[in-house]
Amino acid sequence: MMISLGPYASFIVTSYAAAAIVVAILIGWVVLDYRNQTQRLRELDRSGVTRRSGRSAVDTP
Amino acid sequence: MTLIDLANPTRFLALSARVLPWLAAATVILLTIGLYQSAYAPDDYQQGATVKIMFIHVPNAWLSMFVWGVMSVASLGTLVWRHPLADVAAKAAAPIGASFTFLALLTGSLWGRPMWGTYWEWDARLTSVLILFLMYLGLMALWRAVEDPSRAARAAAVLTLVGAINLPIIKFSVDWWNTLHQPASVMRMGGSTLDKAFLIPLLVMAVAFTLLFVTLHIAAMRNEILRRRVRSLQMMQASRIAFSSDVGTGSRQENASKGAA
Amino acid sequence: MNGLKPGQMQLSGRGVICVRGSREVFSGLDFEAVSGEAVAVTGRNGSGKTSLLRLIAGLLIPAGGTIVLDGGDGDMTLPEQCHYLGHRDALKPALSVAENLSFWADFLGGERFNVAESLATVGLDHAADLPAAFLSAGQRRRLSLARLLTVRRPVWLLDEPTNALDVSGQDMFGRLMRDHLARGGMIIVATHAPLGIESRELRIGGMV
Amino acid sequence: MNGLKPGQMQLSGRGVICVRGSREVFSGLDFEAVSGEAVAVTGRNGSGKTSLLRLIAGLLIPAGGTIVLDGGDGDMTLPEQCHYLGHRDALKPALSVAENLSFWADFLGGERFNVAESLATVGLDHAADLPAAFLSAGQRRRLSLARLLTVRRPVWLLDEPTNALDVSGQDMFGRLMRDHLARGGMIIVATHAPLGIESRELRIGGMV
Amino acid sequence: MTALAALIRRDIRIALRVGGGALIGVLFFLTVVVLMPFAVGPDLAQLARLGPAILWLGALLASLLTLDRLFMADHEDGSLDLITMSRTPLELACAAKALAHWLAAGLPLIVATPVLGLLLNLDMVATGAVALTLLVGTPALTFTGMIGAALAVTLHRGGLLMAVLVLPLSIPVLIFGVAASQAAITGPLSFGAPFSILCALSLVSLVIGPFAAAASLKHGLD
Amino acid sequence: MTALAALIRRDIRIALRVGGGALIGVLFFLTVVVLMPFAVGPDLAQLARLGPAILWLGALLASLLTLDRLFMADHEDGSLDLITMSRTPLELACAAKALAHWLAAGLPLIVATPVLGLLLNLDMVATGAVALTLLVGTPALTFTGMIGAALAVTLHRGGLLMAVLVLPLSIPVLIFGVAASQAAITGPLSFGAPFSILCALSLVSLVIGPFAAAASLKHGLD
Ligand code: HEM
Ligand SMILES: Nc1ncnc2c1ncn2[C@@H]1O[C@H](COP(=O)(O)OP(=O)(O)OP(=O)(O)O)[C@@H](O)[C@H]1O
Ligand SMILES: Nc1ncnc2c1ncn2[C@@H]1O[C@H](COP(=O)(O)OP(=O)(O)OP(=O)(O)O)[C@@H](O)[C@H]1O
Ligand SMILES: [Mg+2]
Ligand SMILES: [Mg+2]
Repeated sequence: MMISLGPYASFIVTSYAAAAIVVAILIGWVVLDYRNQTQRLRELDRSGVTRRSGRSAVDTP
Repeated sequence: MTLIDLANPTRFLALSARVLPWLAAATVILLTIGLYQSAYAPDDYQQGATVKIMFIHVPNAWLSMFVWGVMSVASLGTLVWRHPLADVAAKAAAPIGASFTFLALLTGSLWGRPMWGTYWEWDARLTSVLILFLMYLGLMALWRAVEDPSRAARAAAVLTLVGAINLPIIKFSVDWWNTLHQPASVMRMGGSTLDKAFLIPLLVMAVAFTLLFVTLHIAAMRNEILRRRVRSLQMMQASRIAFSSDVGTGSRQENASKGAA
Repeated sequence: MNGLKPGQMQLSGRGVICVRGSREVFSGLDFEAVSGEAVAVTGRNGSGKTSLLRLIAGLLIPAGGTIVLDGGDGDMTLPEQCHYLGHRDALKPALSVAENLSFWADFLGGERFNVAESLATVGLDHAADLPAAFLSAGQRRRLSLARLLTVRRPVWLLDEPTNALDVSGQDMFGRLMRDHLARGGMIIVATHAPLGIESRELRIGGMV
Repeated sequence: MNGLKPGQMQLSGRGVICVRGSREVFSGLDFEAVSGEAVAVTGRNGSGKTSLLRLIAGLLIPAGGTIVLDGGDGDMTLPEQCHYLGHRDALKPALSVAENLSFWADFLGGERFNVAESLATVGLDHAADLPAAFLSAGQRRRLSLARLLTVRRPVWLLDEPTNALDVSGQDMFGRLMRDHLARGGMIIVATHAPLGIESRELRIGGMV
Repeated sequence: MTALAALIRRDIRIALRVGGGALIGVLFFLTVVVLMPFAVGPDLAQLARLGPAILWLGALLASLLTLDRLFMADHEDGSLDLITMSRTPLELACAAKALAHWLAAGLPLIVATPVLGLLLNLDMVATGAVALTLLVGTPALTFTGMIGAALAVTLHRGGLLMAVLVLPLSIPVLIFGVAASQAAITGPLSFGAPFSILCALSLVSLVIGPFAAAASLKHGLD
Repeated sequence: MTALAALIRRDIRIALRVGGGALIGVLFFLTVVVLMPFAVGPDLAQLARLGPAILWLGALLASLLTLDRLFMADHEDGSLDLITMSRTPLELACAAKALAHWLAAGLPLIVATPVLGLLLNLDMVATGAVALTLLVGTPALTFTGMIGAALAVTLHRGGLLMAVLVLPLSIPVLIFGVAASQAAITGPLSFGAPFSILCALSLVSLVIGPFAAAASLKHGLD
């Protein structure tokens, strides 16, 4: 069913849409950044740079 | 910093991997409920349907201040206790806080147009929020501009604490100066004056957004820890220093965990 | 107190770790120095000599370990009992030689300090009224040496102090150091050149 | 041409007068240097060694007298044929070691210049990617020595180049200078310390 | 005490010699004031209305332009190391430096205000009001700007980054400074309210500035 | 050519690292724009009228705040000695440095203008006009400012003195920049006339700036 938004529908829709977009960007940033960093860690690991403790650099799930 | 960063952040990584799915699930559920409730909330007799903007505007406005508060606590952690996770927390929070502040500003202006007849007015509440936004951006710029994270952390911490003075100004600006913006009706002395029909969805949305913040924050902290790990590995690679000599490792570990305690 | 004779002081570091720019410079460093003794810190370029002096002066914070001064003035922290002479001269080009020196004398708390006399000691009496901007490298160095005379402090931390000094300047500086040691002072000096005074060597071998 | 052999060069100053800050530093100074020769400029602090080097480099204008280079590249002025290594390092802290060096290589016109190799020569290969802000005093000095290798220039003007260098650094630098002289270069070096290469002394005794 | 007095004396002396003396400060102020009509148009009535704002902007600008070197020079020549090591608490030393800066750079501006007021077509009362607000408000600019100056040292950064970090902090000072002056000139609104807020801001910054600056310097040790 | 390219590349790199990148420039501009309404009062219509002036003042400010270090840093670390000695004519080297400065500090401002126009309530045409005048005019600010920067090195003075020297030179640029933008917005007056004067000013400064700066540096040898 449609919710009636009155004469200022565009303002309300824009607000909700903006919030959705910004939140989506935040989620995207967090996810991509995670991929990026784990990727770089794996590359460093492969090139033989490890932390002093001798463990693998990638010990995250 | 190398080891100090690795000592208890490692535990944090393990922990975050466990709690993140649950947090994300809870956020989605609450957000769904909140959105549903706000969709079917009645129109306000004065504001009509535009009152629906409130369910976005107010949680974001609250969070914009809350996040700065979180950052201030983290800054104390950096300066006073030199806690290794503190600057990670502060750095990770800034972009999220800036986003919420941006949303508060945007939805506020969108609400202002029908209500006050203008998108923007230079009054105390609006201005102090704008200053908050600028300070978020300034902090982010500072973090980006300085490569050495521990150096940036301490400077950012000082600045964050100084900026915290802005929080009471935002909160009480409506009381101190008579502004366009309406005074507090939910969080005020002597109980809320808001009708239940609006109050409940508002609170649900507020909790949902807070959960969203916590989720994003933990995820961003995890990324930040990984980024620092990458950096210190790259530094080692760059300087090709054999970090193999184990002299002093023991005391360093000890020191690190002491710092964490 | 640690079996020190009265008036005797001992500076000691235990397991000192130095981290700069997220790289470990040295770790587990032990050292000590007592009154009347000069310790020459030596090591390759980048081994951490300057860093060690700055750690003692409180200008860097150790990532681990402790540095303490026993037998000093209990009211004062270790840095407050040190004179630090670094690579940089702490001179203001716009002020005259005498103004520069008397500022430090006032700021560091040297009462009844005779500016003209100390300038004569370091061989700058003829230049007292010149702006410091007019000084040559060696003259600048001499002026900062004069700072060591403004107020008596037991510990001198000197970072390559003889750089830019000519032969007579090095002699003069040798005399200053010997006087200081004779009065029960203590000198920690990072250097690559022979010092001209008797000293114990502390070799550090941090990163290159 | 002054009876110089082909490929032979001669730098000569006649009656050079130097005035700084309206005070005369030295006057009537005569000197010369030929290819393959190192001239050590010595003198007390403030006698005008640095000033002399800067006069030759065209960074000061003589109040009298002439300085000419015979037998050099006729297309170029004297300063353009000099490498000048002063007290200051001409390094940008924000750039990495390699970036600093390759900037000077590009700017000074060194084609086919191998940055990594020169860094290895001066013992900084391990630090190539570090920001120059992270370097110790001696490492900075080594990096500026590497600048001498970017492009071949016949005249090296060095102002206390061994300051802050450790023993191995001084050896390395001695080798660099010997190579340069062997290839027909010329070195004018102001110094208080022994140089480690054979040199002719030019003593100046200007004002104190 | 002698230590702080010596620091203040030295800093003022350097400022007067290097900055070219108080005259340069006034000249700068004058230039800004002369510049503004070109930017905003030469309408006299409007100029008078904007007068206090222009004077305040000039003061803000002067502090931005000179403050970023407040600690940088001492850092670069190593003086800051010795100041940090000394018995004088760093907070007090910071406050002394800021005070010296204000005396050398801020005070001349205030003294010059009456002359500039003439140029901007302000009447006596208005000029007096602006001078008074500047007297009370410029210390706040200096003492908040000091935080940025200390950060500049810590971060090895200067220029625009500093301005970006400091400007938001000085916005409130500017608002109330201009508001108080405007109130004195046109206002049905009272002069007292914004003026007392301005005083409060100044007092707060007098306390917070030195502490924040000292904290930033201490934690930025390297 | 490689020498100049290397110089430009290096200076841009340093500016981006030390100044914190182009983003900081934009952020600074934003802060200035936010600041102005406080100073001149929040009247939206008046703001829109003052819009171009505010944007121009922001650009002027940004150039003042960053330019004084243009040669100072190179002077202090001795790079300037080597640049003076090199085969590259000093005039060209100066021009290259100014160009690098403009690319790193000026260009981002122009790119950001549209966003700021929104805040100042400017319409599309007005924003476009301001951006265009800034594009043409900011090089003039940089290249005249360069003269002041060179004098600052020669005189061992910075800060306000340099501002006092530079500001009068930049007044004409400011006048015609604002005039052209105003003309495009309100004007019965034509956009073309002031705009072409602005172009001429820029061209002149492109020629005069490097020569004056190089002359000042050469004569200031010490
Ligand atoms: C850009 C413009 C705006 C900004 C920056 C802004 C900012 C804020 C902030 C910071 C809060 C939280 C304050 C607190 O917890 O005390 C808030 C709350 C609120 N705002 Fe806005 N606002 C804006 C526009 C508006 C408009 C136009 C309206 C409606 C006419 C509005 C209605 C509200 C309401 C109802 C609250 C909740 C107050 C309470 O119950 O505590 N805001 N706003
Ligand atoms: N910038 C200057 N302005 C005015 N006078 C100067 C300047 N620099 C040096 N002088 C004066 O010129 C004289 C020579 O200085 P110069 O730096 O050439 O000496 P130097 O032989 O290199 O000394 P040092 O062994 O200390 O390096 C000194 O007496 C000094 O006071
Ligand atoms: N500000 C800094 N930030 C990060 N790392 C630094 C910094 N200063 C020095 N380092 C690093 O720390 C190490 C030790 O530097 P330090 O200056 O203590 O050496 P040093 O023994 O004094 O050398 P020198 O003989 O060249 O003076 C060096 O490898 C250097 O790369
Ligand atoms: Mg050293
Ligand atoms: Mg010299």
